[in-house]
Amino acid sequence: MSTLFSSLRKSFLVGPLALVLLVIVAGCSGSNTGSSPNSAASPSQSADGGKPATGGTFTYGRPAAVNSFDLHNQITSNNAFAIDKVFEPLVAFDNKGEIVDWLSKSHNISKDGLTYTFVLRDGLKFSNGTEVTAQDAVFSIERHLKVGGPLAIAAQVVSVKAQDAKTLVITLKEPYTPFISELSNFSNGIIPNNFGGVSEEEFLKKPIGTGPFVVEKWDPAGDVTFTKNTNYWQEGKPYIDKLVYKLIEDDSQAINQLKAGEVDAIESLALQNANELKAGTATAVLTNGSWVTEQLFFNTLDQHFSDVHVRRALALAIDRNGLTQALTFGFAKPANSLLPPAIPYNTNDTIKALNYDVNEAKAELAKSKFPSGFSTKLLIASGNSARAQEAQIIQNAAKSIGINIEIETVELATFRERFFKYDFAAMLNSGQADSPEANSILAFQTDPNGFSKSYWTHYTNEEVTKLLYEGQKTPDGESRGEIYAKLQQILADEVPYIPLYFPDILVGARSSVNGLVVLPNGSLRFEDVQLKK
Amino acid sequence: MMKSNTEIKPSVTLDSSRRWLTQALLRAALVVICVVTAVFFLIRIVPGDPAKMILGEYSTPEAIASMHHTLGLDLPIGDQYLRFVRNLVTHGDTGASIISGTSARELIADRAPVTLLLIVMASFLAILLSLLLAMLAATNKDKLLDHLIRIFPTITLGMPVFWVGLLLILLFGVRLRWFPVGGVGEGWTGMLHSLILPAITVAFTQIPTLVRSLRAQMLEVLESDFLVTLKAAGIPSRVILLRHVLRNSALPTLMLLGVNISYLIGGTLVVEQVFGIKGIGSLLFSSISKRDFPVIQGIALYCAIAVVIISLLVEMASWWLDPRTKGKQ
Amino acid sequence: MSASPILEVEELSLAAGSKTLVSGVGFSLDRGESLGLVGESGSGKSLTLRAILGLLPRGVEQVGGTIKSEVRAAMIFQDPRKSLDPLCPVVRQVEEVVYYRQQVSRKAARTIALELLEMLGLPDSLKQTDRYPSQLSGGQCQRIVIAIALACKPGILLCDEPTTALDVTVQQQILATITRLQQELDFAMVFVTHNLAIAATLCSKLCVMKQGSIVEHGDALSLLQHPQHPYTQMLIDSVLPLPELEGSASV
Amino acid sequence: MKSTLLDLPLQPDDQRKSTFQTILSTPSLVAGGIMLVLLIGLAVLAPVISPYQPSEQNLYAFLKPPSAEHWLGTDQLGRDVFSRLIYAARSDLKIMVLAEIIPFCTGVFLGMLAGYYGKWVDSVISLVTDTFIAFPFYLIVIIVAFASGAGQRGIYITFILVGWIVFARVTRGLSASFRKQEWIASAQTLGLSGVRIILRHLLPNVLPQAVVVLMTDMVGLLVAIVTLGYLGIGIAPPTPDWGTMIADGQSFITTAWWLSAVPGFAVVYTGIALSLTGDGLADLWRRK
Repeated sequence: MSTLFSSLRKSFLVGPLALVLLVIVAGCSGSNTGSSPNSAASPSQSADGGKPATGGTFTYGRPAAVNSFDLHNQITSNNAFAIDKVFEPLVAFDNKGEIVDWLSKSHNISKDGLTYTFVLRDGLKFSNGTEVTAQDAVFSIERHLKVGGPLAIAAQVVSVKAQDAKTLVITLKEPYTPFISELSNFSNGIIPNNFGGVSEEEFLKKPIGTGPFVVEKWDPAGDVTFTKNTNYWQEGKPYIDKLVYKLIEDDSQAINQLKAGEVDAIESLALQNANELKAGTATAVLTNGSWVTEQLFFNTLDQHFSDVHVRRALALAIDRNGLTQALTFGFAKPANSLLPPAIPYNTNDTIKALNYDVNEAKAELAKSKFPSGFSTKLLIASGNSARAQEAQIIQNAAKSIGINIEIETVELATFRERFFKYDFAAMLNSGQADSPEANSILAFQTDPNGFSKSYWTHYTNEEVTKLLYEGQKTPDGESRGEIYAKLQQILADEVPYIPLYFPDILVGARSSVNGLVVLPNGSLRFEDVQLKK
Repeated sequence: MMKSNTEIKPSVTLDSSRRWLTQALLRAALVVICVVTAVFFLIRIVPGDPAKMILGEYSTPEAIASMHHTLGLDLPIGDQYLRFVRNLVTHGDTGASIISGTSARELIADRAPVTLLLIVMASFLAILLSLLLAMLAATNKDKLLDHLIRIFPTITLGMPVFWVGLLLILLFGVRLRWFPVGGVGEGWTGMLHSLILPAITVAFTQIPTLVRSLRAQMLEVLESDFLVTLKAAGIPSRVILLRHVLRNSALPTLMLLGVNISYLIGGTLVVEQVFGIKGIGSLLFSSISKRDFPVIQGIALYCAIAVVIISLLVEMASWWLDPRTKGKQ
Repeated sequence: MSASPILEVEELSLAAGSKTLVSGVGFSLDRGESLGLVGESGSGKSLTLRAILGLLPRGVEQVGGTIKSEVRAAMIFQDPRKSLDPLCPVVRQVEEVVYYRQQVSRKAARTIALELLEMLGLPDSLKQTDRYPSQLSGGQCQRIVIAIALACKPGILLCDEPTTALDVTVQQQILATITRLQQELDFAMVFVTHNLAIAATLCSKLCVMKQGSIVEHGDALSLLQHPQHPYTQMLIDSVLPLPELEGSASV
Repeated sequence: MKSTLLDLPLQPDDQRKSTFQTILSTPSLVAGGIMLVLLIGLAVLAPVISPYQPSEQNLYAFLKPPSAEHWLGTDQLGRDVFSRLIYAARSDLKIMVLAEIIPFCTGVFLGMLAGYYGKWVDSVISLVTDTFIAFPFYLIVIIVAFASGAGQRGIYITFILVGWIVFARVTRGLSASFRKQEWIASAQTLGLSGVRIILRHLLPNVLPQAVVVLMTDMVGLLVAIVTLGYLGIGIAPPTPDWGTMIADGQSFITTAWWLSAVPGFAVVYTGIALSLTGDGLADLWRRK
């Protein structure tokens, strides 16, 4: 239960910000090291070997309404986590963040990293019963290329061709390693050729895809009701008949409704409420390692925070271990590097970060233009009590080295407008990857030419930019790792943002729910869900 | 033989009642004019430049100038006022939302039904519960029940309304599951069902004051001479209580509620937040944090005018219902 | 008339907490008879009436003695305006009492109520438009109160200073009405007043009360002519010139 | 309010003693007074009593249950709840009292003016009163508090704007009824000026009632301060405040209920103390 303002919650971690990850081309299939998701609390198949329990309606409480199913134009989690129930990509990531074949039976990436070949599964059908062909995939990817959108395909695609009814070939101009990961995103789901013969507008109102669920009733400002796709390619699944996305804007409301059994699971579970649900006999908490990094961002255009010594001093003054412990109740890891441990090439264990040392912090501040401290403001969004607490810890830490921070709390919408306009000195926010790819976060947070302008910090460093582009072209392997290690070290030294911790994905559910799969981007897979009667 | 009594002189003439009504209406109109003026100046009383508040500290002077223009702040103050009043009179509006461009009136009209329903339910519950409690206390004067009911306002006076709401949610929503813990249900029954807890919460803020004065009122009625007349005449006490005591106490309750309606509306705005109800309250909070001044002004204006009208109606109703006021004229 | 008295009060004692308000009051009343209870304010007259009525004010209790009564009692109060529900039209109030007391239909109750009002000389216009107490004069209100009392078909009428709050001319009219009604309906009456003159004109028997006890009682005429108690003498002295005037005027 | 009592018109010594006895025989006043003295004592002596600094964090000892070391446990940032509670009493009560001073004075004065002079003075003041009272209290509080930036300034501004109305209403009614009484008329015939009559004669007579209202009004103000804190637009952190303490503790209502329950009770306690004192004072003056 956080404060009253109803809007901010996990969607913030998962969606709007992390949002925009520029997708570019090249690569081979990922060598997903280092991802170590905690296993979910109860996503096991029915253990008794008997027939799985089927039927029933699953109600999922979510903080924001689904207002569009246009997979190529959407990015925020409120839509993404509904789109991925209806449309599915050729390859997908599993709950460990590993890329696996999904609609494709198999895929192959040529040695030069320029040709991608996918073979579709046999007997694959859309929810209306039509066979899925390679031509549908061609249409889907071409529309994405044409539309662009917030998750535009960044790889330089030369051609997309259907070699035969089941085989799709994509050719790139130059290698782009993150490509295969980015194809696993919801925005690369497969839709029927020519929207199945209806107009685009009509199609997006009644979308047809290969996903486990079909939209039955949809209020763009309220709830969505899905029914199960009887033509789903995973035999016998989904087990439930209906899935309802229920709009519950307020955190505490959501928790109360879960406790009261009015919903079966909730998407927005604040860290501080997790243990309460875990302790309850009727409720459980499902977790997974996330692709999210909670950070303190500086506006490098600000008179104080343009000084690297000020930023370093503050980083040294903050006890990240203590902060993580006090705020996250064991549902997070303290952060050293920008990349979360669930993302390949993270250097969280090896990086030399600025660790808590007040004396050193004071010494660092003494080197700056403001040796005797100053007063500034910290911008946070209302409605997220963990952030409010976090802000107080930072306020206290800053005070210990002579920096006076006034906490400015504004509503989520205002918060976003403010930082989009660089109208902040420092702010608390999080960055997130959309696919299991280092480039996903790094491009968003370090590219001064990208639309996010290094996550609105306006941080510009030529070497960082160079390393970023190099990493995109380098095939997976040690040399790519070295590039990203170097990049992360520069960021840790110059601190345009201080990574604070990596929060787990938390989903609150009724104990009666079985088979819920939590993905590291915060979405859920419902096809294995069974409701105990 | 006794002399026959002279005819009854009607103590209230059509003339005096018309005079009273004109006075009351005139007064209400004057207050409304003052309210409009106050709302107009609201944007100016608040420290700081509204344009700067909307655009942020890092905004350019050009942007601020253009925002001044949008808000009409570049005009002389007299013209601004005229413009404000003209817009209000012709469109019943305080301008378009700075954020969405929709007219403030429409935004408010969208959200008003739920809030109105909540206010009506809360008023109804407040009257019902306080009458009940006051009656129990007054008929059991100086007994344990009376003491308990009398302590109740003392304790609850210091209870913040959000706190009461939270307790009620925990008890009736989460534990007992009698009512939904928040939001607004579908259909009429769902809506009413989901608004019961919030209505009780709002009513709760009114009950202490109401019970306190109602109990005194009822004791006065219970100890009045006419009650002895009725009892002596052998009218069943049930009839006395329901028909005479209740009616005589209901009128002052209604008047008190009329005086308190302003507090009741204010409480409703806060309670809406606690229960996640998308009414005027949540519109107010979101408009405020977006510095959407036309909408804020609209909410303030409509709430205030509603208070003036309700007070007037209550005044008229009690004047109409209470023959004593007519006798005094 | 009847062999036994219709009201017998014996050794009545009333107290509020530890404070004795009325002690050892006793008298009896036959059918059609009138008794005057006279005394200064606070002497316990009204409380005695309330005790007979069975409606003691809150906090006052009967601590001794008995009240035996075979007939219904009804009461008329000091302040007629306060004795009526201000929010209930007067005819309705009379009608209500008739309805509950005489167990007749609503329609019959209304007819009876209107007859009563006519009997009491209230204006005919009430039949068309009902009025609230605040719209009537004090005397008119008192007539309504009497109507309510009569609607109970009382064997005894208890009058608690029914004229004190009224103008002198109206006082006369009300007293005349009560006298006339008593003759017509033949009820017994206990008349409480501080005015010995009024008591003497209305009642055949008198009791003089002081500080909660009866200090002297007896036949009205003999008591006036041969007062035994100095207090009675004092009361007589204070109104002496009046009896003749009143007497000649009323009979 | 103790001092107000003693400032009342002079009385001989033995009568003053009886005043003291009357106070003792008014149980609600005694109870309320003791509760208030305790509360104010804690608030004033907070720096002496509190075992810790209210904003001193210990990120490794958070959400500890009550113990000998931390009497009411620690909050999410490892701050001592007891210390915060009494420091919050200090800040909340200080604002409550300070925010009432100006409205009380202006309200009582304007009310007396309106009641004493009647006519157009009364009409103008009543019109202003009616205008302000038309705006729901929380609406104005929230708007002004938000617009003037979170913190104490908003509370002061709001209360200066609307707080005086209650007092003006009460004193206006009282003054109007006194005006018709003979002693005022006789003072007027003696040629005393209006202001003199108001201050010398009217004021001592309306003050008791106004003080009774002040007690109840302070409860309302405290609740408003706490509500603003809860909404996140009241007293800004790190200054402790009961409202923000309730809001912060709300997440742990099932695991560490005392976090939000204790400051909640503090508010209710203060409310009871003030309204008991108000009731008691009203009783006392009624009996005189």
